[in-house]
Amino acid sequence: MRVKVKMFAAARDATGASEVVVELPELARVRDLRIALESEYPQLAPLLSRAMFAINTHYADEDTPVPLAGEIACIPPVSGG
Amino acid sequence: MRVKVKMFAAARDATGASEVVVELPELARVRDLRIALESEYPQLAPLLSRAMFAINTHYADEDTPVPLAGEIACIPPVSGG
Amino acid sequence: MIQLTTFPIDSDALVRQAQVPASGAVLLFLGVTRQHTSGRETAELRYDAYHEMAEKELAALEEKARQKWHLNECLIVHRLGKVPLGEASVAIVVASPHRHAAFAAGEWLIDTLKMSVPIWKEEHWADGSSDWIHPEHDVKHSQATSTNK
Amino acid sequence: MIQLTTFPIDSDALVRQAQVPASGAVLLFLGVTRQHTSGRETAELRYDAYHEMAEKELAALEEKARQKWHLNECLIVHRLGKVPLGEASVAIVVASPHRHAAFAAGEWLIDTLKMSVPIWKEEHWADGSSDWIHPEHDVKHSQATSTNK
Repeated sequence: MRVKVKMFAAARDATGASEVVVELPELARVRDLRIALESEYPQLAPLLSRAMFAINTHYADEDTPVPLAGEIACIPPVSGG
Repeated sequence: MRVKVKMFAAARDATGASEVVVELPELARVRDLRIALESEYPQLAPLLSRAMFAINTHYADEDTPVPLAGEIACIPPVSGG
Repeated sequence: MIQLTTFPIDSDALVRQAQVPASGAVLLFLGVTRQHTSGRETAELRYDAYHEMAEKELAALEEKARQKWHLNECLIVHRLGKVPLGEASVAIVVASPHRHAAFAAGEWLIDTLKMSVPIWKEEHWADGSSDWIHPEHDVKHSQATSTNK
Repeated sequence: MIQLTTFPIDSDALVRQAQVPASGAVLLFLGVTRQHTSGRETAELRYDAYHEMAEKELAALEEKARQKWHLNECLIVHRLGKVPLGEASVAIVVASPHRHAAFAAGEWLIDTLKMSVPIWKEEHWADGSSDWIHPEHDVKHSQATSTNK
């Protein structure tokens, strides 16, 4: 399956896009998404190791299934305030 | 010696004056002032037991000598803020 | 800067004075006349002070807070006389490079002000009666602590 | 009330909104663009956000603070886009009957906001370079804490 992943801040700068598309096996989980992104965008690796993912605007953990349809986002360490 | 003592808040209401005069022995200390005030103004007793005294705008302790000239004040428990 | 005033406190102006590029954090605390206290209704508060001494004590608090937390700004204003419902009796503004100093200094300043500065509050209740408030705490200063238990 | 805005934050209006007779204590915290950080000079900050999620996270913070400290008011405004030197990137206003709740809630809100709300700061340095700031902390939420060490 192909999923879209929103990119923010340094992750957007590193990929050059506010949204990227990655190919994932069916039933993929967040950990698989992380690996697929790293292999597609090696320049993301340092940030990815510290980033979280959100699915439909909720923080996901590594075991959360990646939905076929839904909003997926890569969340680098936040720095608001 | 006769000294003037400034009165504030409930102490002023109890004595009916913003300044009272009390007769003290020479070399009197704050503890003596407290006793003299209590005997002169029995209605002050409940408040006096919880009041502090200031001499020349500094908090005094019980052993501080009462100066012949100088600004003496009775400070009931404060409630600013 | 410390100030005693009988006029309404302009907290906007105090914040503006403290909000400068050296300060990453600005904190304003307002003590406001509350309508209900333990089930009783307040009509207004009146504050009395031993004016000269209160100014000295406030200045000492400012000095101590500036030293302890390396503040960029420290402003304390206390209103005297009548303070209607919803209006501020006290405003404290502190500014510092980092936020934890601002929170710590602000809370210490209001806590210590309430313990040591010779200012008194008279509650005027909605039922027409009034009471001077004299809380059950010792006036806080080093000599008193050791000798006046 | 929570808000994301690209306009300057009107902190005076926020304080006015919170200063009501039910609240004895009103606290305003402003995070301000600081000119100097660890010896480097900042020209301006720019803030980016995952807008929909940041709004949800901020609303959750407001809800949690209101419940935990029984606040009368809780206002959180974060500015996005360019924030010049000396201007506020974030304003938090809390009002409560007593002051300790206001201090505790205010500090918890800004600490937690900085850990969990998907907003990012880009430092634009006076020398013309720029950096996204990605602090060395885990994003704070319960699942992450248990599974993403």
